[in-house]
Amino acid sequence: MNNFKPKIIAFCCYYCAYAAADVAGSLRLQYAPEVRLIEMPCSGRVDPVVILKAFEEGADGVYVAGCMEGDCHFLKGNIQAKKRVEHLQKVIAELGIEPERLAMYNLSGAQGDRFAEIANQFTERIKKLGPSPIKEGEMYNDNS
Amino acid sequence: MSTEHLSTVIYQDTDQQVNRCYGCMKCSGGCPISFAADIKIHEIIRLVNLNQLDKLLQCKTIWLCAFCKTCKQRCPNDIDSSLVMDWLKSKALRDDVAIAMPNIPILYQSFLQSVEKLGRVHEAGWISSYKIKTKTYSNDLKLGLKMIRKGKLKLLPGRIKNYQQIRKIFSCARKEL
Amino acid sequence: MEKKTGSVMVVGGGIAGMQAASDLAESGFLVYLITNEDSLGGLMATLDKTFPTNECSMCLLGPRMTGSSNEVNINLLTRAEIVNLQGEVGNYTAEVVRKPRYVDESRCTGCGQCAEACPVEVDDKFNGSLSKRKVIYKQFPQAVPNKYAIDMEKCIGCQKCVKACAARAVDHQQQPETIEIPIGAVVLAPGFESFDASLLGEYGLGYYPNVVSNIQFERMLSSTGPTGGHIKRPLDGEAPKRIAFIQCVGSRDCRNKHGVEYCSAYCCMASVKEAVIAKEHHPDIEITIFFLDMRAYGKNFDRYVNRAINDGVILERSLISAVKEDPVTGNLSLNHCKQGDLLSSEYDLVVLGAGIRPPSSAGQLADSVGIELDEYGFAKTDASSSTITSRCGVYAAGGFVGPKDIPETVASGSAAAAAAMEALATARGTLKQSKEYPPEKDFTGQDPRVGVFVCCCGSNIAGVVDVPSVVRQATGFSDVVGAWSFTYSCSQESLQQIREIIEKHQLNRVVVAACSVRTHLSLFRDALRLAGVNQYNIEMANIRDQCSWVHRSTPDQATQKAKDLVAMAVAKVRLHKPLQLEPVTVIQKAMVVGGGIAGMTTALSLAHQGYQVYLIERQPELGGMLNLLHLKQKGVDPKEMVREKANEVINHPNIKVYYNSEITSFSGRPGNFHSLVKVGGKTVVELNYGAIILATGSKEASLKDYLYGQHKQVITRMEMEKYLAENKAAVGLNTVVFIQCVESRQQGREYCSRTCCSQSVRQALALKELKPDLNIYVLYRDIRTYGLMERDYRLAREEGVFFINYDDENSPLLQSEGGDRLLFKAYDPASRIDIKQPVDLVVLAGAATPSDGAKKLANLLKVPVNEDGFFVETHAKLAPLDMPSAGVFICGAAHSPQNIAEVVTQGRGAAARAATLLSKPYLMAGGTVASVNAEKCASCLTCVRACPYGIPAIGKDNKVEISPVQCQGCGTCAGACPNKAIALEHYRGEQLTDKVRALFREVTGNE
Amino acid sequence: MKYSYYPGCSLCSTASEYNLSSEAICEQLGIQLKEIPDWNCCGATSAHSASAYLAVALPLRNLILAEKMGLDMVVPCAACYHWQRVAHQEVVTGTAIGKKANQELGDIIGASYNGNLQVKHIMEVMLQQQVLELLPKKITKPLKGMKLASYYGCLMLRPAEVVAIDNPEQPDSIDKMAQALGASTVRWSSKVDCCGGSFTLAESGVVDKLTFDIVSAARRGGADAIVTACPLCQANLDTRQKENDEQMPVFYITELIGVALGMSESRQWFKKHIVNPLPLLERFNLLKKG
Ligand SMILES: Cc1cc2nc3c(=O)[nH]c(=O)nc-3n(C[C@H](O)[C@H](O)[C@H](O)COP(=O)(O)OP(=O)(O)OC[C@H]3O[C@@H](n4cnc5c(N)ncnc54)[C@H](O)[C@@H]3O)c2cc1C
Ligand SMILES: Cc1cc2nc3c(=O)[nH]c(=O)nc-3n(C[C@H](O)[C@H](O)[C@H](O)COP(=O)(O)OP(=O)(O)OC[C@H]3O[C@@H](n4cnc5c(N)ncnc54)[C@H](O)[C@@H]3O)c2cc1C
Ligand code: SF4
Ligand code: SF4
Ligand code: SF4
Ligand code: SF4
Ligand code: SF4
Ligand code: SF4
Ligand code: SF4
Ligand code: SF4
Repeated sequence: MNNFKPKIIAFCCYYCAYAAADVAGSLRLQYAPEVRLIEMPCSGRVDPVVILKAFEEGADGVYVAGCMEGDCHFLKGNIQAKKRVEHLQKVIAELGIEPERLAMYNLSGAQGDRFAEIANQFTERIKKLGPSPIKEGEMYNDNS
Repeated sequence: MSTEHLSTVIYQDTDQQVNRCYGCMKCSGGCPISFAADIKIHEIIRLVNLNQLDKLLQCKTIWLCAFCKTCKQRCPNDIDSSLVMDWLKSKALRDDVAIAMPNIPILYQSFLQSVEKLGRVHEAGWISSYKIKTKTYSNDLKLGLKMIRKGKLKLLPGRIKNYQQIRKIFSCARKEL
Repeated sequence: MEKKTGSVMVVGGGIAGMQAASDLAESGFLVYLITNEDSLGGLMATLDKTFPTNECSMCLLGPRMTGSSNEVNINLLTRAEIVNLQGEVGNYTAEVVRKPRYVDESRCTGCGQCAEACPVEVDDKFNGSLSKRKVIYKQFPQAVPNKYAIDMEKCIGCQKCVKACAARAVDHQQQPETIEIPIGAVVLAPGFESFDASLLGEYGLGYYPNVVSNIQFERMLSSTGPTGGHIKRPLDGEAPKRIAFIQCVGSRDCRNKHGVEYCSAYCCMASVKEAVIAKEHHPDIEITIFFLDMRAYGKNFDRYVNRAINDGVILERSLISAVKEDPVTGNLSLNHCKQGDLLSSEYDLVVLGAGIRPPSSAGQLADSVGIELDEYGFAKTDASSSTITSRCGVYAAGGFVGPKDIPETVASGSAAAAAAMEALATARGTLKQSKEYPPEKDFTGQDPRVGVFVCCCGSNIAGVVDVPSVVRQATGFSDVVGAWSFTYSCSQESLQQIREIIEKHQLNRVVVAACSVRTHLSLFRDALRLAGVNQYNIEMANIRDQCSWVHRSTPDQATQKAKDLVAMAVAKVRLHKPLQLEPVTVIQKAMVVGGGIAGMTTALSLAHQGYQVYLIERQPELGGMLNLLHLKQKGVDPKEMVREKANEVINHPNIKVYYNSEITSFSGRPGNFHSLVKVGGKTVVELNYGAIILATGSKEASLKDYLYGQHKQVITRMEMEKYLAENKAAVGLNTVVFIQCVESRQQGREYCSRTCCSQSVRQALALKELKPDLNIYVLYRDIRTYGLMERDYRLAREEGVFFINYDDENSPLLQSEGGDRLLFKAYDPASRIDIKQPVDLVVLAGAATPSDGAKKLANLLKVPVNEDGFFVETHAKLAPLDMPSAGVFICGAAHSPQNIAEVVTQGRGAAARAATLLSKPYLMAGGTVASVNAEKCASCLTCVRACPYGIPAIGKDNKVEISPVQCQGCGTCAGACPNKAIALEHYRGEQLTDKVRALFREVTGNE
Repeated sequence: MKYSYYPGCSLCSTASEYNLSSEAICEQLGIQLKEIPDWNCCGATSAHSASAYLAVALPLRNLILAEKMGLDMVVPCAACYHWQRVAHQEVVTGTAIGKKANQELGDIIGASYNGNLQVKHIMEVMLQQQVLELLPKKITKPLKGMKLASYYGCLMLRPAEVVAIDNPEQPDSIDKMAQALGASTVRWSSKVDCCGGSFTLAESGVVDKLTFDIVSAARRGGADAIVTACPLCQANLDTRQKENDEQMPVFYITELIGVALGMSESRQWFKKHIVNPLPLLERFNLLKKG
């Protein structure tokens, strides 16, 4: 179990989480190396299909990181994202994937420390859960 | 009595523009005798602005003021409350009102009598005169004896050469009032 | 007429300077932005969050700074000062001295190796000296330009930095240089400085470690600050449990050489904000703010303060005389008075609400450019417009004109820009620079040919990540033509090489594995354009900030992550489509709704700039509320001002005024709007224009409280203006009472009407002038004569106007005594006396509310109003004059209650904002925007509801259409669309899925 | 360096040790003091509350006498210093009282004041560059290890426009001198607090609290002793400490300078103190037991 190197995808809004990752970098904060960032124009762009695809491909955890509530660069994209994530948690639960493998976080672009903390916490959480129940094969088919 | 507003009279006599007061209460917060004051310093200033002379002349605060000028140092409107207190004190004495802390003017008077008479103050002399007037002999008795023993209080007064000049200064001052 | 120079120098790199610079650059002028610091940002860079939205200051500022430094028409000069200005408006020559950075900006990559090597540590002034930095340093992590600099005074000359810098950027021999720059106008925005509270020893700053200034506290709250965002006592690093804020430190204080009489205007709110943020960090911290008047006069400020109180922040109305320290615990104690009692309390930390001062360089700057300063040392400006200085062609903005918060600063930056645009209207566009690019190659139908460039960033990346193995792996991906590595990809040489490689290998797509898209994407996009490749055909993998810097101890994993990120970038870039920006023409005319002082100012500015303006006023005359004001304000007679402006408006050939008219329809897109305007209730005209500015103003609320309407001796403040105009107010009066905050700042109208305190004070002074022995009482909750208006408040007190504070529990009472007689009763907390007085006249400071019909107009234009009915701007801090719909702008009392000077500033500022649009013959639309696949669209309207800007709309065939000009590119609609009918370019569904897939297996073109 | 010297009434009685030590150290440091002949009481804490005029006229006579001597005036007593400065200021700035008093004094003593004089507190004299340079050469008994709370009180700091010899809120001139003597000074916040000296006799309850607070603060700051430059402060702090409590000696700065200069007569000064400072001085080996 100790050798388990989870694959984690973080969909990061350009205006907050991506910027916070840069701050974490310039401050040389050290955090868990398992997270792969995907830059998004806004957390509101988060697409249910893409997230489900990520789990299908074998991601052990996925999170979406957007601006603080009320602070969204695009006014309310992060609220939409939150709703979608909450909905998707139910969907994956029905597919037999622990809903804790999907999360939504809010942070501001200056919070390098918070970015690192989230990466650490989430990685820790996924390590505890172990590898995704989806090993190989397809549980979900998308036609897009 | 003049019908002029108290704040105007005080402004004329002391140059203190009390109507500038914000009521910010800095003076009261910093005043060392606030804890003992029946009317707080900012309230004194406020009562001047409200033309409430009687209340002011009867309060303890004006006599307690130690003239330390902490209020003036910190007042954002540059009001020197100690000068207002001084003005109220002399007004109280002039108007012969019942003074809330009678010992204090007696103390000042005893001191000044000594100066008027001798040109300098004779500590043992004025203190005992004060104690007689206020019937407070026993207070600090031990301390006084100790001071005498240590040569700090001389029993015999000395007088300056030109003591008449001092008396003239005092009489000029009386004319001022 | 002599030819004018189409360039402007902006002095000061704070938010005011950046705003002025970007408005000017965007509207066709060449800008020289000079600042005496190492980075852009100014005071805002030191702040953590900003009131009243609690947004992160740096998040707001970061994009602004990068934007200013990337804009081709802004030449940024750091460590620079203007020392001389010769010539006249339109044709100035500015002499600028650039002090050396000792680091070659063109070479430095911001890697920080030099600072790691530097052996000398000094106090970090940026962090309020609460931490240390090296002698070679970057001002703050997000500094722009992202370059290092040497603090030469402290340098010991050890040359370690020189050796450490692989880019060979450090140059200890750099000398100051003087440059002469031809310009047409100057905008001065050197800001203000925080007052040095250690000069007031009674508060103990600099003597007692646990007393800090508000700037230091901001730094502590900031996650990039000296304590990493943790509130710690400087003495022992303990987390404080009790914090006191002391207000008006060094402001509203005329006692000695260190004080100033004005109110610094921002500090009440800043302290409330800092208290709120501190409480967010640690909800159980006990926080008390000691204040005199809570000056929460701005838009949404009172709500903010009320929320703070609900969250447990304690407000105590009492200034503090002195702070004492317990030398054993470092705890601090202070006395305050409450209802006549003297209370003493102990705190773990004390924060001083230090006010502001004009910048220390103000005197020298004024001499150099030949302008006058006012008695406080701020820029002396024209009585009727605070952007106009004493020298023609020199304009002032921001804190330099007087205390201001951020949105006011931004508005004044725009206003100064507008003034310069007016002066240089004929030269607009003459010096505008645009880069020459080769024609774009057409790759249609070609397979992807991807080139991967992996950066070593000196040893920043290569020191941790195994760059050769990343290159090796990348070479193997399908569609990848080749991979190359560079020591510094962003250096001029490397960029040149990249272009050559692209051309040689006929690459049509590029991946750069280096640093952040936030700082470097535009640079590499430019390289693509120069190589004839569509600038959107690039993807970056951030293998520095996200790998080498943050996983130093696990180089293998860092390398693996770098490889993954590159694979993911390649997978995504394969599907990139060349995006074209399409030009759409702009009608270079504006419509202004509302002919008050705001609307007239905007109209005149645009007209002076050469644009045609339609001014729509529903009354038969221009001037709005100012027609009703009588008293002079800052030396300005409002009626006079209205008359002058109205004449100018009426006689200006570029302005067409429509009286008695209202707009009845609104359609089109930015740059091309159409409206029907009903004139005189009958005629309807159709007007086409490119931008619209709302200036519909405010009105006095109709009052019910305090016997208004029942007793003829109770009048409103507007009625008082009329009385004073007729000079009869004082006749036969003995006692006049002003009651403040009537129907403002209460349930249902939880805001401050902002103009009433100062107006009542002026009215009281005017009455005193008419009849010096008149008894005047002003019953107030907080006297809000913020900023330089504080002087009027002092004058009124000196004249004997008696101010009595009241609160909700002790509201004043007014009784009719039959006939004309009235009696007022009030409790005076400052003397603990009940005051009962017969009174002859009562003046109610009634609330200001949005003018009638504002809501209707908002619905017509599909723009939002807030719960109070005022228009809601795009962004409360940085876009105060823009409305969320592109092409719509806002100014004046319709935005929020404000005083004449502020209205004029906003009016002019809105003109600059509109000019950024109107100055362009066409708009470039497209890029990263959403588009609808009509075939898939089920017309479910999910997107219509999801879009934060209300842009998707039902169009032809009942299908949704999205205007590429209006779309902001957030992708919320695309994420929401249940049929996946909406694609956000660059983030299309298949691009994202492929990017995800690439983490697990190689993605090829054959899936 | 030559000055006219105004000792004032206190220094002739309750604060005689201040007088003795001031004169002694000045002599040692080559500063000549010439006592103003026939000087009179400045009115101190009482004159102003009876009459604003008296508070100016009394010290003005001394200024006239000193001006005749042609020497700047040195005053060790903070109260006298304060009132002499006030009188100087009133005349120089030409206030109504200043003008009147100057004119009437002219009639009374045949000379009036021209304002050609500087009134200096003895601390100002001691902190002159020359003296500071001389001191290290003269110090034979540095006050090493002694921790002092320097106490300034009100009269030499306020009002700042008239008297400030120092930062009115965070003064450090006594600290600097104490440090020059080899002692260390403690960080404390009661340096400029009022001790209530003006009514020590009339309202002893109030004064007891004020002095108690100050002495406790000094103790909490870790001080071995308090050092002042004002006879009212010294007397008040020295005499108001309760016999049963732990007591803290209160020095005049001039006494400590004397000790550091190795003056053996200092023992006589200390005998006049109410709180006996000898054990402390002996503990630091500054005075021999005996
Ligand atoms: C503690 C604190 C908290 C605050 N919090 C808030 C808040 O929450 N919300 C809010 O709205 N406002 C807040 N403010 C106010 C806000 O910071 C200011 O309104 C704003 O930063 C002013 O911007 P500016 O561009 O005018 O000046 P500055 O930010 O001061 O920028 C001026 C720039 O000009 C440069 N410069 C100066 N002189 C020269 C020269 N001679 N030559 C070249 N360059 C020069 C300076 O170095 C600086 O870079 C706060 C202020 C403080 C002090
Ligand atoms: C009671 C009160 C007292 C004030 N006192 C002062 C003061 O003493 N000092 C001070 O500086 N400021 C004062 N103000 C603020 C003052 O209103 C502004 O300073 C200034 O007048 C605002 O200018 P404006 O152009 O934004 O709005 P306004 O002066 O209100 O002008 C708005 C104009 O728009 C027109 N309009 C409105 N809606 C439409 C529409 N739908 N279509 C066409 N036209 C429309 C109106 O007819 C009006 O002419 C006061 C405000 C109020 C409410
Ligand atoms: S400090 Fe000054 S302004 Fe404040 S209450 Fe006292 S007298 Fe008034
Ligand atoms: S001068 Fe008087 S009122 Fe002012 S602070 Fe001192 S004791 Fe209080
Ligand atoms: S490139 Fe050179 S000067 Fe710039 S940060 Fe790196 S080491 Fe320092
Ligand atoms: S030369 Fe100066 S800046 Fe460079 S490392 Fe040495 S001390 Fe630091
Ligand atoms: S009243 Fe003015 S100066 Fe005082 S803290 Fe508030 S905003 Fe600052
Ligand atoms: S492009 Fe390369 S060299 Fe330049 S800053 Fe980014 S990582 Fe460093
Ligand atoms: S009277 Fe007006 S300006 Fe003053 S606080 Fe009340 S609402 Fe605000
Ligand atoms: S991308 Fe964003 S702004 Fe554009 S239409 Fe969609 S939701 Fe609206």
